[in-house]
Amino acid sequence: MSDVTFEQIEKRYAGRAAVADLNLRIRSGELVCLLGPSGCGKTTTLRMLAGFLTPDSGDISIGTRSVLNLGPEARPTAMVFQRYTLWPHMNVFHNVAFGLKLRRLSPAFIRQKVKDALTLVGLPGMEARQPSQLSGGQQQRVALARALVLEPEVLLLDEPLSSLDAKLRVQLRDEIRGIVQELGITTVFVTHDQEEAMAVADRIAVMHEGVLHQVQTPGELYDRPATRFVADFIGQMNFLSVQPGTSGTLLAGPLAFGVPQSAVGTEVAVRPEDMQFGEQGHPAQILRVSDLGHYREVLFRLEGAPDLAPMTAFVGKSEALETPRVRVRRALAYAGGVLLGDAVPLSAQVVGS
Amino acid sequence: MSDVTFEQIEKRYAGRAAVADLNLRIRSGELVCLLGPSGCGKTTTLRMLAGFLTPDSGDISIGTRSVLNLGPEARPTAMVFQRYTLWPHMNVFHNVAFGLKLRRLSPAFIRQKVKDALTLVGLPGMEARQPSQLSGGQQQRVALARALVLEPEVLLLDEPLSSLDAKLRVQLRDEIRGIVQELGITTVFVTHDQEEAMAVADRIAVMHEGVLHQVQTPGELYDRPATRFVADFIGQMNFLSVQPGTSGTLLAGPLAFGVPQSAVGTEVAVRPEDMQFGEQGHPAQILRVSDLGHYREVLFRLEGAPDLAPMTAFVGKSEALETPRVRVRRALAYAGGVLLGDAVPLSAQVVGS
Amino acid sequence: MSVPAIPAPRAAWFLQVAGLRRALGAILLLAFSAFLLMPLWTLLLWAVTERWLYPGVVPQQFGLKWWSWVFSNADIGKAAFWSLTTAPTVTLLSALVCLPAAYAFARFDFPLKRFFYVALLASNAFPKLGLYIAIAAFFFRLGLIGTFWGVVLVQLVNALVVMIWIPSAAFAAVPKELEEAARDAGASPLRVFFSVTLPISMPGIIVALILTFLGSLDESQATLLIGTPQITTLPIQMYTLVSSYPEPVGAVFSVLLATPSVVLLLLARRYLLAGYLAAGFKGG
Amino acid sequence: QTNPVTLNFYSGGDVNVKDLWENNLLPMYQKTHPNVRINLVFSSHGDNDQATIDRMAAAKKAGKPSGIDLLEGPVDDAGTAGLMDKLSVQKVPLLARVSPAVVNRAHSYGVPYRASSVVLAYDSSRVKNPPKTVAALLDWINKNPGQFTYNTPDTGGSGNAFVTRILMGNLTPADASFFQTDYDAAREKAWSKGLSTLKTLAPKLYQNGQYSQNNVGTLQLLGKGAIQMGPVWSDMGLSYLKQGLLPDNIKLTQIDPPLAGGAAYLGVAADSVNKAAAYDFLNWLLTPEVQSVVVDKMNGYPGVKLQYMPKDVQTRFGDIAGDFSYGFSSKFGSDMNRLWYEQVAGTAQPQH
Amino acid sequence: MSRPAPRKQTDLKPLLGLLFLVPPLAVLTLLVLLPAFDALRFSLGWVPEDNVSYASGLNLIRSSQPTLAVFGRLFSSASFGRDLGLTLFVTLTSVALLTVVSYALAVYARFGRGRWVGAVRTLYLLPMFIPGIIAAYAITTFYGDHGLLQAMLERVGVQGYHSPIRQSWGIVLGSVWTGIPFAVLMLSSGLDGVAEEQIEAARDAGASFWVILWRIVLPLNLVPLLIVLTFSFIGVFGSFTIPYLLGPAAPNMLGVSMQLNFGAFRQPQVAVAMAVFSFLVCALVGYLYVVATLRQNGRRV
Ligand SMILES: Nc1ncnc2c1ncn2[C@@H]1O[C@H](COP(=O)(O)OP(=O)(O)OP(=O)(O)O)[C@@H](O)[C@H]1O
Ligand SMILES: Nc1ncnc2c1ncn2[C@@H]1O[C@H](COP(=O)(O)OP(=O)(O)OP(=O)(O)O)[C@@H](O)[C@H]1O
Ligand SMILES: [Mg+2]
Ligand SMILES: [Mg+2]
Repeated sequence: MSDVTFEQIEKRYAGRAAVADLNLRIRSGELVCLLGPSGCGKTTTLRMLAGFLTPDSGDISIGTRSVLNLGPEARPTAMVFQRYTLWPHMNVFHNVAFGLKLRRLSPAFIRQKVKDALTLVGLPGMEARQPSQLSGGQQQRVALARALVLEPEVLLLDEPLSSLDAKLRVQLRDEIRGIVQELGITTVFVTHDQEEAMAVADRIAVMHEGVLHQVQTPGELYDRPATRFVADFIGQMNFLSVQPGTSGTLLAGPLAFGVPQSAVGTEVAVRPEDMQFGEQGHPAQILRVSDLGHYREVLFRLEGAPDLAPMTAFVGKSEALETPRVRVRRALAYAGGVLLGDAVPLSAQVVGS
Repeated sequence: MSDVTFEQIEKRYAGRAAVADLNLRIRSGELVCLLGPSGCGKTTTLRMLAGFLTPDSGDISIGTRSVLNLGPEARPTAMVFQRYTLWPHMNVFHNVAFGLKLRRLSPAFIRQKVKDALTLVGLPGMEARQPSQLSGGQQQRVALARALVLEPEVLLLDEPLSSLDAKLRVQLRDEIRGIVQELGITTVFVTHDQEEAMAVADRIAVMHEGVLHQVQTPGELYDRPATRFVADFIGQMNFLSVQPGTSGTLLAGPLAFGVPQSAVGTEVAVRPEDMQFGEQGHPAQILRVSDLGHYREVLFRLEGAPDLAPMTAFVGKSEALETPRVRVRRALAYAGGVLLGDAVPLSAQVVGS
Repeated sequence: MSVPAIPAPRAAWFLQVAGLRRALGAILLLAFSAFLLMPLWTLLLWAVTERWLYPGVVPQQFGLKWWSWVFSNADIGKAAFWSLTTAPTVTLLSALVCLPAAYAFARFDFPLKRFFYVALLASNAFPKLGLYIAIAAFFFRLGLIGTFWGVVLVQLVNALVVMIWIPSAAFAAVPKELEEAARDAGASPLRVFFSVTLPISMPGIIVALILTFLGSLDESQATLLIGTPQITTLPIQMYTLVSSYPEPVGAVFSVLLATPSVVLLLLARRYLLAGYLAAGFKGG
Repeated sequence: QTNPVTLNFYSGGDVNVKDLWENNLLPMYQKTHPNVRINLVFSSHGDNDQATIDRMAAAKKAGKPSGIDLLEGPVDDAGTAGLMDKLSVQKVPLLARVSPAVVNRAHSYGVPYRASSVVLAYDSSRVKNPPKTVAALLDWINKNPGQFTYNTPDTGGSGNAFVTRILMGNLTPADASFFQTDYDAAREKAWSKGLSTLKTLAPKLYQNGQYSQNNVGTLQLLGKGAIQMGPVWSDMGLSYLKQGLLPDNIKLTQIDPPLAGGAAYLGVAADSVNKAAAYDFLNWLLTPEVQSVVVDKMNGYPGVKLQYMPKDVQTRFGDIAGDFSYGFSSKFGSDMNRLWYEQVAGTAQPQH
Repeated sequence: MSRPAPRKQTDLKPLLGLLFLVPPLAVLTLLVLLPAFDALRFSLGWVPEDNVSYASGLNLIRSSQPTLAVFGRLFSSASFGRDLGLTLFVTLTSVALLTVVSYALAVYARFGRGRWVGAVRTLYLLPMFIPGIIAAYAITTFYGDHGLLQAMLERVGVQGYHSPIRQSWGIVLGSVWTGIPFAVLMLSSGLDGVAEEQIEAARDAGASFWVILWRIVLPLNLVPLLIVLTFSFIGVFGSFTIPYLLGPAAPNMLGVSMQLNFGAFRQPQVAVAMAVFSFLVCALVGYLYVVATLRQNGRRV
């Protein structure tokens, strides 16, 4: 019902595309994160949906009707910004009530609605506070209440947490996710923090330089990144430059992989947790071990492979590192920046001889 | 030789202690992180060491001599700041050469030193650039070079990476660690990002509201947090409120723990990765699973324990969650905010009956 | 590589040095205060003086005789009336004329924007007397000489720069997000301006209003040419008094005339210190 | 009586003139003439004289009434421009009591209702024998450096009169009358000797060449004891003495030939529609009672000849009222100002 | 599926912007451009007969073609040379003194510590709220001949005080006194933009107070400084009240001289020519300001 559809949207600034040929469908009630490095076009996309920017071409619709001809005040969207979220000259009540008052509702009704909204975001009874008397997290909660009180069909969040402390960020993102799911509002959440995106999103849309690379659930995105950029951007990834071996195999030093097809410049990508230390595998030389709490990050080199760059492995705290031998559990192959398919780790002996 | 010692340092602002009774010894060549939430006194501590602030009482020494009577220009320290790191009206060369020129060294010598320093931070040949032509990460590198070129005995870094992108932050922190270790400079690194601290520090000093809670290596800090605050702040932690059971045991719903001694308000703390899902243990009800890439975060409740708040577990991607039964692998007991000791998980049946 | 690691501890940063330097600072500070305040102090003394002959450091005879003299003789009532009607009118009118333009400069892009912005500066550089003479001839034809509106209009010239530049910087400093949030909540652009933009930029506008008001209150050259004899404002009265009566009269009148301004200063201090003035001039 | 009329009366001068009108003459007139309302528009120092004339001229050109009935000030200039009504004994009978020379000076465009002259004020405790002639005055100044000054000629009549007197000292009587009424820039060469006299005088003045800035400035310097002698308006000097603003030891005297003075003229605008009432008002001004008030309040000279004044007035003015001479015509006056600035004040002065 | 064509948004903003600009531009045209143009024409020999203040002047130069004769007369007059000399002397000294004093105050207000800072911050605003005439009058009563200062000096046995009032230094004194608030406010806000970190980094590198001031603070604060220099220059150059009340009888600053020529000398054409000349000088200096802000905006991007 409140599906959001971008069709061939393009927006250019001074000739350079900030968003190019964007096709994206967000289902009613879904929470989609727009994720990508700074300048990739996330905010531009969001602001086109909100109505602050007009696309150069393409169409945007909410539900079944195009919203392109509507101004921001007429669209069923509400936005929460990264900075400058509250009007500093109004107290919390007036901030939240502003939109309601424009609709000429009765004062008693407005009071009740504001009260409900503040309760929803965990700030009951804060009506009389000035924004300057609130912490950053509380300000963002009020901003959320201000957006929700208008009962929008689509909620837009532009890096709402990025100015907050780490602990608070985690807490608030869980709350936002809870509220949004409870209300069933279609939500677009912009962030450049992949952990945040993975924690809150139903699906993540990864953008890079104006181009949408992949839209997927967090798990699938991590497991099968569609492009090399996504693979690199989401989580950590070891990229091994490989040489073609015999019979369709690829060789990276002592490691060998089987791929369906291959091309020039093919790379093999291995997640750090897929580098398995144990009794079997190739001898490795450990360069550094960082204890990151519930796991350790191990920087190592494969012995007898001076051309291979150092690689990273995630190792549980209980696993032993005394006999540093490494086996690859799972790998992917990329060519021309695009996923080719699985790279099946082969026993090096089999191939190498 | 360049040990840094804080002895009973205290600094008050308007009657409130920003730093209270600080005793800390940093060994020569060591990299210590000051870690803590915003406002805990990290910057204040660092600036007292640099000489920009004078403590109200106590003593600070570098090597064997007290530096309290020296101005910042006379202390063998060099500082890198979070923001506004470079002088915008000077190019890279003049930024780095500034301190050398004040020492009236020969131009040729200065040129050489600047060149070496820029090479060290990975920016060879960038002398002629203006700061505005550099990316944020490059600017911080130049700032580092500017600090290092004076060959300080102690290097002070105040959240040098917090204005950078996530990827860049990881990369630069590794580089900084490498350079500092290579030069063997005693380093104090301020951050509020615990992951960053764990990745770079030899030891971490955790502060809270002006008080130093614990100084330890990252691993030990994670494994045996000395206070409840540290336990909560470093990594994620489940706190279970417990009831005293028979014969010195503590009960949290169906879970039982053995502790050396106990007190009113004792809590048991369990790391999420110490919540083990498997065939054995207590039945659990899974509330939410977030796929965070190389592991999953599971929010669950123990069945038959309505009083216990939902708990978090980290579960590997390969582990199955079909038969949700939970066992606690390892736990700690805190009372009055301070570590009591290990809480040994007991088989509930043994105790409960 | 080894530097002769000579720390260069010569002088320390500001005031954090020996008592000598601090004393020097104190003396300079006192000198500055005396430079600013002593003339005003002298004036205050003269205002309550009946007799003060030369070598005296304080008046020989205090008294308030001249206050009643000034109130009963000089045309204070009339001058105060004209001052207190022209100055607010000039201020309000200039706000009406200039604020939309200030907003346009802050928020819109239009052809020749920079040119117009700088043209305002140029208007400030033409010597005022030259303009007034020509304006007087022009007003003469329009019958504006010696009228209230003539005085108001001619003073408008002086308000243009301040009333456009400073508010323009204040408008520009309002984050776009705050305006967009209001649009988002359903407000029309006009509503956004009055509910969000204007209140938030108010401190900057207040600075501009104050400067315009003070400028108008201080104006004498134009009023002399355009307004007198029908419209005499306080500064013109002051010229008369200073050149016609003994010192105490001018002093009494000065105190009367400066008091409202100084009250204004105390009220407006924090706005002035907040940097809006400079923001306006740097906005170009 | 007839219909009530309103006379718009444009006047200008020092504040004492304003006080005279507002506090004395107008209330007095109003008492006896309830049907005539006089609307006074006053500009201090006559700053607006030119503007007023401009306004009348523009009105005349446009064929509209200027709204001005009575004008006190440069009636002569205005009259020359055809803006004033020429007066006569038929229109204002008491004009007969005024010295014809005085009436002629304004070409009959105004009634001289009061007069005053510039005199020399001096500190009698230190100056025992005040100079009686111009030459003696110059001699005294040179012998007592720093004890004399005068105000710049554009800022007040007293300094102006002193400058005029020095310049006139080198003119023939025929020239003098030409300079009083006409204008010809070419004849200003005759001033050069006087200007150089003034220039050589400068270093001997107060503070090696400081001029006071207006009539009051000289009085204030005298009052403070900073100078011993200076030219002042007789009326101002007398009223300052009366109010105790000048110490008693300051005395006034006139030199020979006298310093310039003048009458204040009040005329009727050519386009006034209330001429009858205006004439009546002018005539009233010349009555002995009114003239006594003028003399009393302003310490001015009467407009009518002294013989028509009460005895006590005649004795009071015995010493200084003997005579006064006239200044230059207004155009010559402007040029005199300019040349004084260029050649006297503008020359290099000793700076400390 | 037919998609509604995106609304061809004819952007109204440029139009609206120009519309908003109409009122001040009208004021500018009527009250500045036209009069200035009038004045310019008059100074070039075109005498408008319907302008009585112009046409009734003495020694008018009338010409049907534009002529520089008026300027020729102006420049060849000895008094103009002296006036210009005084004007330049006063303007340059005032601006220099004003800058030094204001910079010292701004630095103190920005970096000073202690309870006096607040007092100074209010104090330097004071002259902004004192009308110029009163300021001049107050300065005269204190610094003038036989004023309070002289009395005080004599009390402590210092003889031979020469008052600057009614000398060229009197104008400088008055200009500095009245110019301080604007200059300090401007410089202060510039200094507020210099981050503590940038100064601390320099201290850390071993720089002394003066080195920091000269090598860090000053260069970072260049644009506000230029603004102060240009605006003070324009302000003092064309000032009237202060030089009229505090300056010598002659020579005069151009502002006063204009007034004299227009009033006491009845030389409106000369007065207007002076106005045109002053404008050219000030416009030249104003050009500096424009260049400075342009450069700054260039750097900001
Ligand atoms: N008003 C504008 N004028 C010109 N270019 C613009 C404008 N707004 C954005 N851009 C450019 O468009 C691109 C996308 O910008 P956008 O703000 O959408 O990035 P983003 O993904 O939100 O980045 P961030 O994470 O930094 O907020 C960037 O290259 C940016 O420089
Ligand atoms: N100049 C000051 N005046 C008053 N209080 C101050 C001042 N500087 C710091 N404080 C207070 O001292 C405490 C410690 O501040 P500090 O800057 O050391 O915190 P921090 O740990 O560096 O925090 P952050 O992570 O936000 O930089 C805070 O409560 C702060 O408000
Ligand atoms: Mg963005
Ligand atoms: Mg800090």
